[in-house]
Amino acid sequence: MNEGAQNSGRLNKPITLPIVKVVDEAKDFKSFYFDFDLDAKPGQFVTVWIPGVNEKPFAVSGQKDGLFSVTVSAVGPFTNKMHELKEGDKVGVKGPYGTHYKISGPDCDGTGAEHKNLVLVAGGYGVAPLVFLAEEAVGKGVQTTMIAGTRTKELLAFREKLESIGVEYLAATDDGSEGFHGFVTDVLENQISQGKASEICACGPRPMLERVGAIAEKHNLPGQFGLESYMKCGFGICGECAVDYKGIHICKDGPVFPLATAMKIFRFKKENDNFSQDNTDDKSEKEVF
Amino acid sequence: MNEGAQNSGRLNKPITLPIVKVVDEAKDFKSFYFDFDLDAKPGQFVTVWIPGVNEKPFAVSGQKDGLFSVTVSAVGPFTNKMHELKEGDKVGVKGPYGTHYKISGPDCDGTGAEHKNLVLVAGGYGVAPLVFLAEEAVGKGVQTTMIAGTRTKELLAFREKLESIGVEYLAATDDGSEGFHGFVTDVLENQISQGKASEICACGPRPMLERVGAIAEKHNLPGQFGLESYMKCGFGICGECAVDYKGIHICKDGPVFPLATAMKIFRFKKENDNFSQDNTDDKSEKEVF
Amino acid sequence: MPNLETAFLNKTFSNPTVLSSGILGVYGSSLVRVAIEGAGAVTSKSISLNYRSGHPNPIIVEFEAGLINAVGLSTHGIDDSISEISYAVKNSPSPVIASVFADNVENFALVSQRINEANPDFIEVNISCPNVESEFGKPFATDPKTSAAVTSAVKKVSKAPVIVKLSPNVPNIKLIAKSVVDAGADAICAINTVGPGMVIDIESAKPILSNKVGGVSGPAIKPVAVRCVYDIFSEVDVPIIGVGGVTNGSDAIEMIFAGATAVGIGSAVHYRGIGVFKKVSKEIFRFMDTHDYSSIEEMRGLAHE
Amino acid sequence: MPNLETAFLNKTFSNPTVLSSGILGVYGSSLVRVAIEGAGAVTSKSISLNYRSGHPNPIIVEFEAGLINAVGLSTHGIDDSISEISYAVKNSPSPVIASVFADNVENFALVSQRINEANPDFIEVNISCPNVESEFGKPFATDPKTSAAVTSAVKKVSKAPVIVKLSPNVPNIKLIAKSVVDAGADAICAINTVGPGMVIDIESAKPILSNKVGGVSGPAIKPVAVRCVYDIFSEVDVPIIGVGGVTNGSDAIEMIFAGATAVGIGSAVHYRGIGVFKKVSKEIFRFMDTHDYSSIEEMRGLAHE
Ligand SMILES: Cc1cc2nc3c(=O)[nH]c(=O)nc-3n(C[C@H](O)[C@H](O)[C@H](O)COP(=O)(O)OP(=O)(O)OC[C@H]3O[C@@H](n4cnc5c(N)ncnc54)[C@H](O)[C@@H]3O)c2cc1C
Ligand SMILES: Cc1cc2nc3c(=O)[nH]c(=O)nc-3n(C[C@H](O)[C@H](O)[C@H](O)COP(=O)(O)OP(=O)(O)OC[C@H]3O[C@@H](n4cnc5c(N)ncnc54)[C@H](O)[C@@H]3O)c2cc1C
Ligand SMILES: Cc1cc2nc3c(=O)[nH]c(=O)nc-3n(C[C@H](O)[C@H](O)[C@H](O)COP(=O)(O)O)c2cc1C
Ligand SMILES: Cc1cc2nc3c(=O)[nH]c(=O)nc-3n(C[C@H](O)[C@H](O)[C@H](O)COP(=O)(O)O)c2cc1C
Ligand code: FES
Ligand code: FES
Repeated sequence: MNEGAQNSGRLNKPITLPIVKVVDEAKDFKSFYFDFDLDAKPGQFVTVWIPGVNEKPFAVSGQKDGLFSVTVSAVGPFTNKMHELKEGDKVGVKGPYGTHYKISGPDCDGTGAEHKNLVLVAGGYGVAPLVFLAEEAVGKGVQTTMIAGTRTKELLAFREKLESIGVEYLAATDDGSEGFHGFVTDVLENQISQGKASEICACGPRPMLERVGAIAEKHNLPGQFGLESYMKCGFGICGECAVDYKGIHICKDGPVFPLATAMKIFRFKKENDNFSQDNTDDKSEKEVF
Repeated sequence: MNEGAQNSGRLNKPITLPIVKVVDEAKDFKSFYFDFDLDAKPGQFVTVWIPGVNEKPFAVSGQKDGLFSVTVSAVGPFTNKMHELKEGDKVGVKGPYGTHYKISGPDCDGTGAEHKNLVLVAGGYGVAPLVFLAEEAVGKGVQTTMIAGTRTKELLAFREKLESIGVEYLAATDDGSEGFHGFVTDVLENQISQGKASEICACGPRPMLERVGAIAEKHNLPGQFGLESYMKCGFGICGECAVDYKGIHICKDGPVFPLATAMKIFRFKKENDNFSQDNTDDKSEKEVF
Repeated sequence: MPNLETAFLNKTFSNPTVLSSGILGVYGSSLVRVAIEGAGAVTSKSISLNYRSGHPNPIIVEFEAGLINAVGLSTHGIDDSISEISYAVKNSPSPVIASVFADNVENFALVSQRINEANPDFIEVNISCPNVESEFGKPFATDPKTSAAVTSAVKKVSKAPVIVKLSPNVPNIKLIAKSVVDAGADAICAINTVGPGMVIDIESAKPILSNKVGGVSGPAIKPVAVRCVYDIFSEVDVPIIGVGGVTNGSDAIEMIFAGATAVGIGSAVHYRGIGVFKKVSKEIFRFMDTHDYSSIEEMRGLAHE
Repeated sequence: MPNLETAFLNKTFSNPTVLSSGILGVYGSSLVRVAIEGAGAVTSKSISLNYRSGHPNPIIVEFEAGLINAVGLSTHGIDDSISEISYAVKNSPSPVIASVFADNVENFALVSQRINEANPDFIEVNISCPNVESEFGKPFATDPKTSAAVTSAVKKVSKAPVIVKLSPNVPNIKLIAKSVVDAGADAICAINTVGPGMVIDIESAKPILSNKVGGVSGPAIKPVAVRCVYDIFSEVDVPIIGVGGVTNGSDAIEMIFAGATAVGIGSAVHYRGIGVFKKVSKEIFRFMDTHDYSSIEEMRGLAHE
């Protein structure tokens, strides 16, 4: 849990940006591109404000040549409204916010061992930040596999883009309409058993993340997990996004956590917990001056 | 008239400083030293705040080795109160404010002609900024003469200090108790007639400045004049220190003005003036976009 | 090409910026200078019948987000003031607004009557000085009835159109706006300073202002000013001079979108110098140019749609 | 060696910093974290009887000099809130203040009664939310009578000492302070947010907050907060939690000199992170050390001398 850092110079006030491109990635799943030098890292998010409607968080799904994108699944009032927007329409953007996935090149420590096989596990729109991450990983020469799961074929996205940059793309659908018939976790276990996984980065629905986490723990693999939570302010002040017994705030302490922290969050049952019995390493002592 | 510049980073809020040294310079005339790196230029002023009493402007009279000083003549409630202060007492200081005397070394333009004979003309406590200026001028290798006038001998100050750094010191007293029996203007005329004046910097009571200005004009000598005015804010916002038909504010456009501007200010008779007839060179035209 | 001209009652300002009362407006010569330097209109420091010395120094202190002042309505008295305003009216290229204040309704009428002699383009009635209490025991601008009483008294005698300057320090500024417009106000100026506030020097453990407290101005108060202008615009149908924390073109646009016809600038003279009027005008012009607005009129009140 | 311990009614805070209501205080776990990170006491977000969804986003926007929020008093309802407060009370190393609010006097009593179940160290009565009107048609805190009525209703049922939180948006805060103390308030917290204010996005010409207006906090309001604390200290004789724009040790000292017993911190969590409590405590300590103050007590109210 990192101590909330000082906020950066930019005001937490939306910057209005026109949408410069809209791309259909899959059924009810669209990317919106903005002409703005965002300086985000994979896993970080922005908030998108549609005046008169609402403001919601979305992962940055790509950043290149002075453009950045978010990729939005239409699931409710706000995201449906977003899907109605066209090139030239303007929205307010704040961010980038939050922690990010940290990867380094394969030879960064001289051993050649790190990130030999980076496996990205995506559920639903969780693929968005992982596409951005895949591009960064490939750029650093890391061999990367994307395991993407959705209910059905039409919801799968980014296969072409990922394959074109050399990412191995493995799909899993609930109905078997494409790729593996079953869960991403089955594909993951298979990769691991073939020795083709040295680290896992995952993003998707909570139940999927919990199962992926359990697998990573079992095989003693390092992992980084992108979590979600209901958010209001998005920058660490309102307290709405706290998730666990330690008062971790997803918007600022997250959304990306290392495996160990993520597992603690998953296992947290507030009712049965007694904070004073906690003895994890990051417990600060109250200092009296 | 320079367009009001943007204000510097420091807040216009007094910084509390202890007095580190008090020096008697003459009768009812004391220097107060502060341990603070002020970065003032000769002619600029600070405001001194005594909590519960008042806040008043004073020229910086010296700045060296991380100390600066103001030299205060006891003339009324505030300055009398200041004279009661001892080493260790604290006052609030704001500044430095305003314009300053501009001098350059004798050979700065390669002709050796500039400031060959700088003559400083001081009346009363007007000597304060000129002592600071003398130190700077001497440091730049300019041959410098101080003509200091007061009512009587006991009011003369800084002779030793100035002579020790090589400044020629000429006193003039109303009662003839020391130096020339008469006005500084007589001494000045004498210097000029001897060819020992290439530029005049003056500070003192308004009538003295007016006469010095007339002499400078007559002999076509460049001059810089330190003016005073009743001040409230001290940094160009309240409008109390405006002196002339152009809305010049002494605190920000001054207190140091070139001869030509000073003479305009001296000659200004508001009742008889009609702005629309003014055609000085620095009149801006109203622009419409 | 965007046009910055701003119709304000019976006059046209060359641009929407207005020098606010109490900033550099003590002498006619300063008012003229500010007009020449680009203000669309200039307002004098508030004038009263009698000489008032104001508070001892310090009368202004800066804090992280603005200024606090308790100049204490120092004025030179009505005769001097008339000659200063006359000088400004004769020489200023922009309209001149004479600001007046008094300690009771009758004196408001008297000072307004006298100021006619100077022929100002407008009279601005300062009922909102945070440090002056009315004969009824609270600042005029906090009560709809006293606000209305002052307004109609001034309206009765003034030859110039009457602008009433409101305080933000009231539970419901709409009520006050309505009461002064019903009483005859031709326009509203909003807002005067917020608070009051206090700054304590932690070295001496003393309030810095000699008056201890003073009105807050500058960037700190901009959101309150914008909200007040928005509220007033939604309530009454007279032109508004929006004042409070305007420092750059964006701030001015915010005010205009909230409903301001013209935009007052005070503290920003400190932040950006006396050239701030020209600078803000240029910034407004540039915004209009890139956003396809052709007139100030067209932008007014857009945030209400 | 300076001692930062601060006696506040029947408790002793390890240092004078207090997490203000509405900042990170929705869940018990956050309150505990802030206490561990160094706050001398922590205050929950204001709790009401029934679930309230609050306003849609954006609910907070930053401007040059502070924050504006209209969270809209979203709460999870009394049962959930009781369990969160209980968790905090059990696990927090620092005293826990439960903040409550309601839409009428009776409900203030009911929510206060229920919150007893969680055993908070103090109850803070938020009568000053700028966006909630009382049954009498204006915010409770703007009227001495309603303020008193709420105070005595809560005082009657609360097992914990009662802190009443006041609004700065009143003509005379001394009146309100006196009325709540006469009605039994054990302490006062001042101030809640200033305004309200509005920020307009000039690209879309729309107010940014979904609620259009929101309360102003942060550096912008510090002078108003200091003045309010100064006024209250001069009027009544109960401990004061001074809140508003405190970002560093100097600000905290200013509050204490004005008369605060403890110092609330809200928006500065944004500017300096959750470690702000420890940082401000260290800065206070350093000031005391270099200025020969040995206790907070000794510094309180010094600006009044
Ligand atoms: C850090 C983060 C990154 C995200 N990245 C993406 C992304 O890249 N692409 C994408 O399509 N979606 C993303 N989301 C989720 C997205 O914010 C929600 O889908 C959106 O808010 C739904 O709004 P709605 O009005 O359309 O639907 P609603 O009817 O409001 O909600 C639909 C679902 O979204 C959840 N939800 C609603 N509001 C929020 C909120 N403020 N924060 C989190 N969840 C919420 C609800 O619990 C519900 O399950 C992300 C969320 C977070 C917290
Ligand atoms: C730019 C500037 C630099 C100055 N430098 C010095 C200096 O180096 N040494 C020094 O002894 N004095 C200096 N003064 C003058 C000094 O500010 C006044 O002597 C002082 O304010 C008098 O205050 P008092 O209460 O003691 O007397 P008062 O009774 O207030 O006044 C005595 C005389 O000083 C004049 N005066 C009063 N207040 C002010 C004011 N705010 N500004 C200007 N004049 C005022 C009065 O008109 C009167 O003639 C300077 C003034 C200015 C404007
Ligand atoms: C130093 C100073 C003096 C002021 N004097 C007056 C005054 O005499 N009459 C008045 O109506 N307003 C006065 N005001 C208020 C301003 O006109 C303006 O309403 C306020 O400062 C907000 O605008 P700003 O944020 O642009 O400064 C004064 C403000 C300052 C800073
Ligand atoms: C996001 C936010 C939410 C707030 N919610 C509450 C609340 O629920 N109850 C309350 O009494 N005050 C609330 N406040 C007011 C603060 O407790 C505090 O009084 C105010 O912000 C001034 O302090 P600051 O400048 O340190 O932020 C809230 C403030 C903010 C910024
Ligand atoms: S969303 Fe407000 S603290 Fe995280
Ligand atoms: S003293 Fe205020 S403008 Fe010069």
